[in-house]
Formats: sequence, structure tokens, C-alpha cells
Amino acid sequence: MTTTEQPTTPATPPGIGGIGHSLRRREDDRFLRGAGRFVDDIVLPRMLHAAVLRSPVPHARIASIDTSAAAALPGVVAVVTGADLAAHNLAWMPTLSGDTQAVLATDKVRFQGQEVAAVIAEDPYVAHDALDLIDVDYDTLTPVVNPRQALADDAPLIRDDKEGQEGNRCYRWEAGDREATDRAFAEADVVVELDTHYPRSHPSPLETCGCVADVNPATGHATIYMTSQAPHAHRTLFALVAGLPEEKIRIISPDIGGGFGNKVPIYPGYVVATAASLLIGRPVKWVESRSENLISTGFARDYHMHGELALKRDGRILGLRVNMLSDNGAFFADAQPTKFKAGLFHIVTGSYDYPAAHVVTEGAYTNKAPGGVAYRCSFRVTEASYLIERLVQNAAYELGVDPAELRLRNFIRPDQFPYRSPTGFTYDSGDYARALRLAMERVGYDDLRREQAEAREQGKLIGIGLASFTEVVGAGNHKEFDIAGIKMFDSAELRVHPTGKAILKLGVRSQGQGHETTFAQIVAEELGIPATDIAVQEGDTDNTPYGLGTYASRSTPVGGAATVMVARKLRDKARVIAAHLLEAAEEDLEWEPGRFFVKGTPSRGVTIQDVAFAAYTNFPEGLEPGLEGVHYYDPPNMTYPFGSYIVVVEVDAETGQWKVRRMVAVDDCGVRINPMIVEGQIHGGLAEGYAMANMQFITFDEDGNCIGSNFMDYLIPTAWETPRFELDETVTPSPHHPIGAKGVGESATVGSPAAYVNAVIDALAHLGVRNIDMPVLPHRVWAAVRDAGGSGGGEQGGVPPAP
Amino acid sequence: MELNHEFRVDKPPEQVWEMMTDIPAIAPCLPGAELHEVVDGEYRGVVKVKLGPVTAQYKGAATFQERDDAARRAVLRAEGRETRGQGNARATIRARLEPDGGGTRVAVETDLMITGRVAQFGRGVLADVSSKLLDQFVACLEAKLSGQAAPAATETAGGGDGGRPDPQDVPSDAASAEAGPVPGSATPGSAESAGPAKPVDLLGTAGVPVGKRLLPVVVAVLVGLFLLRRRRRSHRDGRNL
Amino acid sequence: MYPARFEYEVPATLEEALAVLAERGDDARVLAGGQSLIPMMKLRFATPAALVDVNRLPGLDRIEEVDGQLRLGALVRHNAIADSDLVRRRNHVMAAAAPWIADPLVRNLGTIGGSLAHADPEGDWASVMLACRGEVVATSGAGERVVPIDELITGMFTTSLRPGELLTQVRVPIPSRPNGGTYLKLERKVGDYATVAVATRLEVDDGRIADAGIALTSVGPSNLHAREAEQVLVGEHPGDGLFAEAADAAARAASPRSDVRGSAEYKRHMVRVFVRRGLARAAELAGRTTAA
Amino acid sequence: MKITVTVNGVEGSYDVEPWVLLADFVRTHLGLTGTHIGCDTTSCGVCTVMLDGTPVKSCTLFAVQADGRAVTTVEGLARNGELDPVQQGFKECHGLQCGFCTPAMMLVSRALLDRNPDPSEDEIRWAISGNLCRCTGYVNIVKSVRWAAEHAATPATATEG
Repeated sequence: MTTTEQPTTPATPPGIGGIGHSLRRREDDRFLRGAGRFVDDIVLPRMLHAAVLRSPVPHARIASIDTSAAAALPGVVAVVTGADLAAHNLAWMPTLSGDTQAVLATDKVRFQGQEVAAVIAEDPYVAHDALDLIDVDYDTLTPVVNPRQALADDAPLIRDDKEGQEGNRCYRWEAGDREATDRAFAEADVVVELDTHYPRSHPSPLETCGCVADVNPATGHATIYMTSQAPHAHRTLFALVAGLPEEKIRIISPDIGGGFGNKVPIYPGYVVATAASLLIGRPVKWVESRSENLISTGFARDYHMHGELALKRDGRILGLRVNMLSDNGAFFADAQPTKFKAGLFHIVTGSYDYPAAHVVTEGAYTNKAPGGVAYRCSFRVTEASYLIERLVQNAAYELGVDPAELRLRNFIRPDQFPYRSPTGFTYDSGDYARALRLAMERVGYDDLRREQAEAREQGKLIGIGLASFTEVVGAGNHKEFDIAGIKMFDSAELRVHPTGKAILKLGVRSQGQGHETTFAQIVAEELGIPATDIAVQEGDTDNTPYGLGTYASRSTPVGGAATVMVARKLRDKARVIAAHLLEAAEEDLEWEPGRFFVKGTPSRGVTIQDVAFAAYTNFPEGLEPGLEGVHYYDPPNMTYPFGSYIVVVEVDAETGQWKVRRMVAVDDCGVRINPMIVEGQIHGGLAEGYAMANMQFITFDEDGNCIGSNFMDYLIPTAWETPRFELDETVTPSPHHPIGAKGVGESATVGSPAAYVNAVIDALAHLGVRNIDMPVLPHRVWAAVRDAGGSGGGEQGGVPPAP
Repeated sequence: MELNHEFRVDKPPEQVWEMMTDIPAIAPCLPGAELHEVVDGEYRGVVKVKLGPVTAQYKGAATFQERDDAARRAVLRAEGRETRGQGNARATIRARLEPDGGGTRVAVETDLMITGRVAQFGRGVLADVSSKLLDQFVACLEAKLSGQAAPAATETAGGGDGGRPDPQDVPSDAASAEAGPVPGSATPGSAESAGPAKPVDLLGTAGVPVGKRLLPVVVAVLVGLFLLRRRRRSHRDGRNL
Repeated sequence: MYPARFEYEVPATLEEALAVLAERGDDARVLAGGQSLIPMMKLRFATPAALVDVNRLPGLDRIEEVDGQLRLGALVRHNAIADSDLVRRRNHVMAAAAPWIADPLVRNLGTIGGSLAHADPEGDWASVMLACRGEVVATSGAGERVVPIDELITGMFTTSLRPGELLTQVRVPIPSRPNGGTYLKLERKVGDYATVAVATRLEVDDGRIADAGIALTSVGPSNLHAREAEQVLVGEHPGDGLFAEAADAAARAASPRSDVRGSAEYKRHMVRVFVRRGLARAAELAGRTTAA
Repeated sequence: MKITVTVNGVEGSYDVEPWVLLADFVRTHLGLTGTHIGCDTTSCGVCTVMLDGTPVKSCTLFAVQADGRAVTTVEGLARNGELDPVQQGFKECHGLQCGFCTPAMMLVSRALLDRNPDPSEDEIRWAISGNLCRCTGYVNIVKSVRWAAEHAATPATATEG
């Protein structure tokens, strides 16, 4: 394993703009002029508007639905109910976890906000007027609002639609070695425990979900513009759900106003709009409101976790035991590989070297919105990372060891890679101590500790929180990873035109990550064609190769690798053509960015542009003309980005308010393709981590009302509250990725929440405080100080949010 | 949400029981409601509510789940829904009379379950509406049972604070208590017995058109409809205005 | 996002506006800044039959000093107050509160008159006015009447404005004695409603507190005037012990509820903390005025 | 109802129902889809436009209220095809990712710079605090505004003022 000492120095000149250049983004031009094209911007001739009626109650049997008044309203074209859909076998649809979900409820409603009926009208105002006229009679049932309640013996059965379903357990899953872990705990000097709830959160990109479905009644072709992070997978699912021939479905995912996992699942609105367009023969637009987005589409987290860490007195970690209970809502709709019921939660062993771990995870159905998306993380990695980093920090307090020192003592060493974790992962590369030491140096760790001690003497509270996370991203490898059965490879198709310009077509789909720039840079690196000469196309299933989409930080590790591989294929072919043009043997040619030349005679060469022209005009006899290709990349392993974050906070013990004074983030995502874009990704992730730690969560009251259904209650920090971030980096390439890149979109969201929370805990640790559940609200901090020594737990969902 | 009320009346239990179960007699205690029909012991009606700019209309029905005239206990179950589908409410109300010297102790326990859009808002402001409304209703009930002047029998423009038995923190300038520069809600002096009930400001005048027969238990539904958050709170705390 | 239908009236003069309001009666709502009303309409919690847009009425957007009072037209936008030198010089509490109303964009449209008339118990201005002994002018066809804030706010979203009346002006006395004040607000982010907020004001005369104002936001069914706490202060020498006593009295006046923003207990505690801190700040500012 | 509105410098007369929000009017009636809609509670600010030069949330204003007034949307930021320095700054400093909040952010930034040509980081953060961004953590938005301040063209507005 190699560790480069310095950030990547670009191998290509700025004019080519390959890897390592902070090229300005090519996609910006349209957004800067307000000319981006988002789903709601699309207007088609004779387009109708759909609005969805949602259940105000969390659990009820539907006694009757009267749509007559709504249907009679002028401008209403149709009112659709579950019964109407059932007639076409569309009332239920499969979820990404192999469960089923109601499109429009037929028998029962199972969460507040569930889709009950839809109005299709000439304009959206009329559609919403008509919603008010639909009369639904609900026979209410007792709502189940947290998973412990769900698993109690007397809990009402939520999923009575599922044959053979007894009780509300939705899965149970284990990883690691129970006996080895028991032995480790038996040998321990110290066992540190932590009970914590990672609250329900929602990605809430600023653009909500929506679609415009346009089924041509003459041809039967369906063109569906939708907010999709995974258009190809969605096409296949549409074919399966709607029974439409797949060649007649075209999914277009236009500009996406942020995704963060929210736009991975298929939602009932898409199906309703498509079915309506099919039945009515006109285009139908459905765009949800913010409230609809928050109460019904893919939430994230909602993990109740119990962790135990076994240690020797000298600080050596011996083992980890975790019991986790997840709240899955009414339908098991987690967007994650079918093989892993709790996603990649077993990365919970973290950045540390110890022999034994055992993880038991259970999921429960509740009367809450379904989802369980990987919100800016790779399938449940955020929860895992949070748990281990909180545990290690608490262990330091129990042992009286500095939290940084405890981490340094237990890190997996660089020479141990590839490292097999006790739960079965093979970490590709890392140098954890180096990242942590760099962060400590940047923040001035030792000085801060001194300042903290002095401040305490004066009654002031300063806290220093650390997190040294390891992520697992880049799904997958086809043996282990799939979405709804489709293997998690990805693809790239590259066409170099005769004039030397090119178009790259991808199976992934950017939602703001800058693919049009970074992927062009990969091609520029490999082929020497200036990045500005390369168009990148994504999100149109008729015009891009099949791929699984963008989430779980997989675009660069998988789609990026596919791009490298296809570019290299073309370069190999280009070499053949160059040899022909230069009348030299292929093996006598050397490559420099953008040019082949004859060894020893640098002046005798041809540019890639010359070669491209020749590929269509003057190719060697017997060679297939043209310069284009496609590559499907099946990654050999996941990639393991990592980093160390240090947060410094000041806590006002009297009010419970806390303020971030410093936030230093050292990230190692392997080779950085566009450093400017990478840093932008990290900024965004750190801000979302802060949001979750500080204010952003959804809870439910005991009656099943979703609290956090709008941006007045579901709080997203503004520029004013958001801390200022100081970034640094180390570069440890992935040994198995063709350019050593690991993916970065989510590292900061995964790693930072623990750092923020640890900082607040650190400020209060001397008082005996060991836990405050996220979000670390002022009243929780205040209560934790008051009850110092207690757990300071937060809400558990369905229990009163405050005492 | 549980809301508990207890008060004492200087009348014997049998008399109080009779009055309490005489729905038309206590009907005017509930603002904005009208009883449409009684079918097989099920009372069906509508409640129109107005709180500043917020207006809503609820359809409700209630039945006696238990009624023990001998023990003087009753359990009412009421359920209502917003007519535009925005929310549902359910209430179980337990009323119990106990002799207390020469008088009667009346206990009313209300268990409310509120769901819907308005209940999704984390701002707890409207919770106070619930308890205040129930306070008003119970105060009115108490006044009636005690034989005092029935409060708020008419909606009066520009005054109407006279005769309110126990306004607590109900505004003294009760009529036309409308938010905003918009003029108040009250229609001057309408005490007509025909036509639909006017929406009534919950915290303004508790005026109800005389003769509107209404459903005491629906008050609980109404209360609940404005409950934004479930919470436990004694209705007695914090009267400091 | 799609409000229900309504009729729209946009009077050009006050007389016209009052006539429309008198005629429309209960069916109409006044549209001033609209920053609370329009969201309620988008969510269809509010479905007024008509809106009377008063934004075109002339002369209601001025901030003036008249007869020892600050007078603000009902249509003065929050940001105009935040930016006003006159307000900064004359009223510490208003100057402290204005920047924390909602967010910068909402402050560009939202008005002080609309805010007071809306009477949201989590609104900030009513507490400021309670602490400062503000009054409003209610204008109708019958003329004007001056209503003290204590009498204006009658409960949640409810005021004592009469049918046909329009809130046209806000008046705040300008103290002649050394004075100070502030508004402390606990919010989790810009634009959040107050978890708890407290307005405090002191006037000092010859080393003793001559007048005091304390009012509380988000801890009751309406903004609360903590009169008992004010009484604790008047006539006494400013000091930490006294402020703590007033803080306890204010905390007793609060009737907070537990909700997603905090427990009732915490909110009551925060009232205590903010009253203490707010009074200390007020005294400090009053001391400065003395010095000056 | 008939209204006359000057949008991005061009005056026009329109017939619009009173309940149509300005955001919807701009998007649907005028086809200027750079103005977005992101919430229903006046919280996110992605619908920001300038009304007579003042940034406001166009989802919380009826189109009829704009009668006789001037509306500037993101489409009106560039002059004669030249990007405004704020637009250039956002590109230069990577001030946008998904681009959904960007039009609004640029308009409030423009309004800030019109008032205060040399704002500090705090002043910038305060000025944009009525607008949410989910992608950037605001870091590069702040940088973009600073870039624009440092690269102010000598615009017509400056000479007029």
C-alpha cells in the first residue's frame, strides 16, 4: 500500500484539465442564468395536474371514500382511488427491500400522510380545491409510533395485508461472531455502554419529488420525467410495476435539485401520475409540496442503538457488541442491498483493530412513513459510525485517557491493509493516525486541552469532540450488492467524434455533484482531450447505458472507474490508429497527455484529435472504424474513505446553548479528481452533519402526528448558524480503483455528527454527562447538566418529546 | 391528551344529573356548534370554528358508550372530522357525579386524540385553545347547573362580557376579538334560531345563537381539533394574565 | 402552495379601506405584509372570502417622533425598524428585537401593525410593546381610538379590534429618564419561532428604578405582561439580587407548555435566565445614558 | 384581474386571478422558471425575487400585489448577455452545486452588494440567512459574494448612485 505524502499534483496541463485540476464547473452556466431544467419546469401540451389526498390519521381502516363532489368540480378530469388502481392491478407496488407498499390505500391507512386518492385536473388550484371535497370515512385504529411499542405482545398488527406476517417484526439480522465477542467481554477490564437514538431525519433536498408522465396513447410509449437518482433501475421497476414493456418506457431525470438519497425510491405519486396519463391519454404532472415530501417520502435513520465496548485497562479495545432496533415505518422500503437487512451497519467496528464484534439488528413496522433511505451515506453507515465514535469517546472518559490518545492506540495500522474487519469487511487502505494527527495539529489540540482546563476553573465550558470515521462506499461488487435484485455495477459509454470532441454517457445521475465536470476530467486524464471538449450526458434511459444511479457515494468509485476503463479501451484503440498514422509499431509509441509519439523522437507524433479524425477517415485495414466504446464496471471491493474531524464548542450551561468555535475536517478520499468540487462536497456534508446534531429531526407524538412536517418545524440551518469549516486532507489511494479514488459525497455527513455531539459531551464530561441524544437541543443539554450523571436521553418517538 | 375538570354545585346529585343529561339545556355552552340529528342514540352535528384567520368546520358524532343513571356515571365517545379532510379527532369523556354535602361534585375527564395537518405543527400554541375552551365549557356548565345566568347566550357586538360566570383569562372585551386589522368576526346581535351557525371565535365571545341545539361532547372534539401537540398539563397552572 | 379562491380589494385611501372593511365585515381579512396570513392560506388553514390589501394606503409607513412618542405607521416593515436610527436612539428594546423577527426576507415585507394585529403568541412585537407600554391607534369610520397593548391582545390570535377597525399606528412612549432595555430570544435558527423570548426595560432615576417593563414570548397563550416582576423592581436600586427576584416573579407568571422546542420546566427556567440577563443589560445601558 | 408589471425591465400587462402567487405567476404565466418553489411555509427562500429592488419571497406575495411594480428575477441579473459579478463569483468560487437555491442566493447577494459593496463574512451570512442551501454548507456562497464584491464591475448602478 502506498501513501502519497502530498495532495495529487496534476499530470495534465491546465489546458487539458485532467485529474487534480479545480476546473470550474461546466454545468454552472445554465443554473447561473436560471436556465436549469428541473422537473417542475417541464410543461407539455395538454398537460394535466395531479394532487394527492393523504391520510390525516396514522392507522385506520377505510370505511368509505366518496369522490362524487370532487369529480363534479369543473376542471377535474378524474379522481383516482385505490379501488380504481386495484382494477388495473396497480394498487400495490414493490419496495426496494422486496416488501410491498400501497400506491393508493385500499384496505387500511398505515401512516399519517399515506396516499389515499388523487385528483387529476386541468390546473393545480382546481386539483387542490377538489381534494377538499373528497370525503373519506376512517375507522381509526390504535397507532404504533415506536418500534418497542410495535414489538410488544399486545401491539396491533400493522401489516395485516401480508400473508404470514405475525406481529410487527420486519426483519432480524446478525453479523460478526457472538461467541468470540462474549469471550472478549469476559476478558475485559472495562465495559462501556451507550444507549442512544439516532433520530429520524429527512434528506429534504430543496427540490421536492415530482414527475411529468407522458404516455403517448397512439404508440404506448411512456416518457416519464422524474426526480430520480437512479433512472435505469426505476425504468426496470416501472416495467415490473406497471407491466409496461421496458422498451416503451423512457425515464428522463432532468436537472435534480438535490437528492441526498431522497430520490432513490419509487413513490406512489410517480405511479399515480403514470397510470393517470396511461388511462387519460394526456401528460400528467405531479409535484409534491414540502409537507408531502417530509411526511411521506424516504426518511432516514430512526435507529435505537445499544452499544457496548470491551476494553483493557491500558486502553486496548477487545470487542464490540451492538443491539440495534430500527423503526422502518409502515412498509419496509429501505433502499439497500437485499442481502443486508441493516445495510452496511456492520461497519460499526470503525477505524479500530480488535478481534471480535457481534451485531444484532432488528426492524419493526410502525405507523410512520416508510423509507429508510441512505441519507447522504452509504446504507446505514452514518448510524454505525456515530455509535462507535461516541462509544470510543466515552471509553476515554472511563479510562481517564485522552480521547485522541485512545484512538491512536487502537487504530488499524497502515501495514495491516487490506484489513479484514471482525464483521467481514475488507478495508482497502488507510492511514488513520496520520489524518488524526494532522487534524490535531490544525486545531492546536494540546493548547485547546490546556485552555479547556483553565476555562473550567473559571466555570466556563469548552468541549473538544473528535471523530475518526471509516466509511464504506462504492457499492458494490455484483456478488453481494444489488438493488431489488439488479446487481450494483455501473457503466460508461464514450464516443469520440471525428473532430476530437467527445460525449460521455453515464449510468449514474448527478444531483449537484458536478459530474459534467469531474467525469469529463477523468476522460481528459486518460485520453488527453480537453475536459471542456467533452460533453457528459446522464439521466436519460434511452440515451445512456444501464446503471444503478448515484447514491452511497458510488458515482466516482463505480461510474468513475467505468469511465476510466472505457477511456483506456479507446486509448488502446487509438494507439493502433496512431501506429498506423505514424507508420510505427505500437510498442514503439509513447503516450503523453493528448499525444502519441515515437520513442526517442518526440517530434514525431500525432494528437488524440488526429487519431480521432483518422478513426473515421483513415483507419488501418481490418480495424473496426470509429472511436467509441462502453464499459460496465463491477468493482472488486468497496472503497473505504476515512477522516478525522475535530469540533470545538462553547457551552452555556445555564441555557444549554452551544456554539461551534472551530470545526477542522481532515478527509482522505483517495485521489481527488477536482479538489474544488471535493471540498464543496465536504462543506455540504459537514453542514448536514451539523444540522442533524443540532436541530434537524422528525418526531411523532403518541397519536401518530408527524412533528417536523414543514420547514417551520423541520429545521435546516441557515448560513448564520452553520459553523465555518477548516478543511485539510491526506491522500491514501484505493489500491483497487483504477485511479485510486474512493468517493467523498457523504463522508462528512457520516463522520461529523459524532464529532459535534462528542464536543458537547466533552464540555460536560467532568460533570458525568455521557449522552445527549441528537439533536442536541438546548433543553436537553440543560437537563443533562441538571441531572449530571444521568443519560440525558432524548425522544424515542411516540413518547413525549419533553418531560 | 387528558384534561380533567372538577367542580362543585350546590344542588343534589339527582337534579344535577338530570340537567347534565338534558342536552338542549346545556347546549349553548358550546360555541359554533349545531346539532343536526339524533339517530339511534347517535348525536350528529357540525362545529364551525374560527381562530383569528383560521377557520374550519368539523362533522361530529357522539354516542353514550355507557350511561348509568343510578350511579350517575356516563362515558361518551365522540369522533369528528374536518370536512375538508384535514384532520380527525376522537374523545372519550367520563362524567361522574358524587354527593358532596348537600351538593354535588362533578368530575369530567376528557381524553383527546387529535390527528391531522394542524396537529403536525410543532408550535404548541393552540394547545392552550383546547384547555381554555374546555375550561369555558365547564365554567358554563357549572354556571348552568348552579342556576346562574346562562353565559354568552347571545353574540353581541361591542361588549358582551356581562354575565360570564368565570371568564378566567378570557378577554374582557370579548366580542369581536378578531386578529388582525380585519374587523371582528361577530355579526351584530344575531340571535336567530334559523340558518347555519356562524363560525365563532374561540377566544372571543363565546356567543352561540340561542336555540341552536348542540352537542356537549362535541366540545371535546372541537378542543382537540386545535390541539397541535399532545401534552399533559393541569388546566389549573399558570393563570397569570 | 395553492390557496383557495378569494376576492381581492385594494383600496387606495384610508377612507376607501375603512368603507370596504365596514362593508365586508367578517368575510374579509386585511392583507398587510402577509407573511403570516399567506402561509396559512397556502396551507389552507385560512380561507378568507376576501382580502383587503392595505399596502397601497399612503402615509402608513413612517417612523416619527411626535409628542414624546415614537410613532410607527402600521405598514412600517420590520427591516425599516431594524435600520432606523431614530428607533435605535429612542428605544433599546425595539432596536434589539427588530433584527430577530423572522428572517431578512420576511422582514422586508412583514409589518409591525400586521404583526400586532395577528396576535400570534409566539410573535415578538407584542412583548416588546408590553414592556414599552406601547399603544395602537385603531381607526374606523367612527374615528380613531387609542388602545394600550395590554388591552389590544386578548388572547391567541385575537385582539380587541372592532369590526370595521383598522390598526393604523403604533405609539411608544420615549422615556425622559436614563433608560435601557433589550430583547433576548432563544431561537434555534434564523426564522425559527422563539422557544422563549423576554423583553426587559428599565428607567432609572437618581439611582433607583423608576419604571420597569417585562414581557414574555412563547410561554403562554399570548404574550405575557409580567407585572408582578415589574413591581418587584420599581423604587429599588438595580442589582443582581433584585434582578433575580424579578426573574423569579416573571418565571411564576409564565405558563409554558412542553413541546418539541423544550420542556415547560426548561422554558420557565429560561424566562428566569433571560429576565436576569435582560435586566442586567438594561441597567448597563441605562447607566450609559446617565453617563452620556 | 388586470395588472401591469415590469419584469426584468420589460413592462407588460397580464390578466391574473388574485389567488395566484407571484412565484407561480413568474414561473407559469411568464415561463421564467429560474424562480423555484421549495416549501409552503415561507422558510426556504428559493422563490426569492426582487420587488422594486428589495428581495422578497415570491411565494408569500400574490401576483396582484406586484401591480405597477418592478420585479427582477434571476433571468434579469445578466445585463446585455454579460453575467453580473455575482453570477461570475458563484461560478468562480463553486458557490452552487445542484443549482436549485442559486437564483435566490444570487438575488439576495446582489441586493446586499447594492446596499453594502464591501460586506464582511458576517454581513454576508446575515443577509443570506432567509435562504436555505442544502448542498454547499454556505462556505463557497460566502466566498462567491466576496469575489463579486472584489470584482465589482463599474456598473451603471454605481455611477447612478
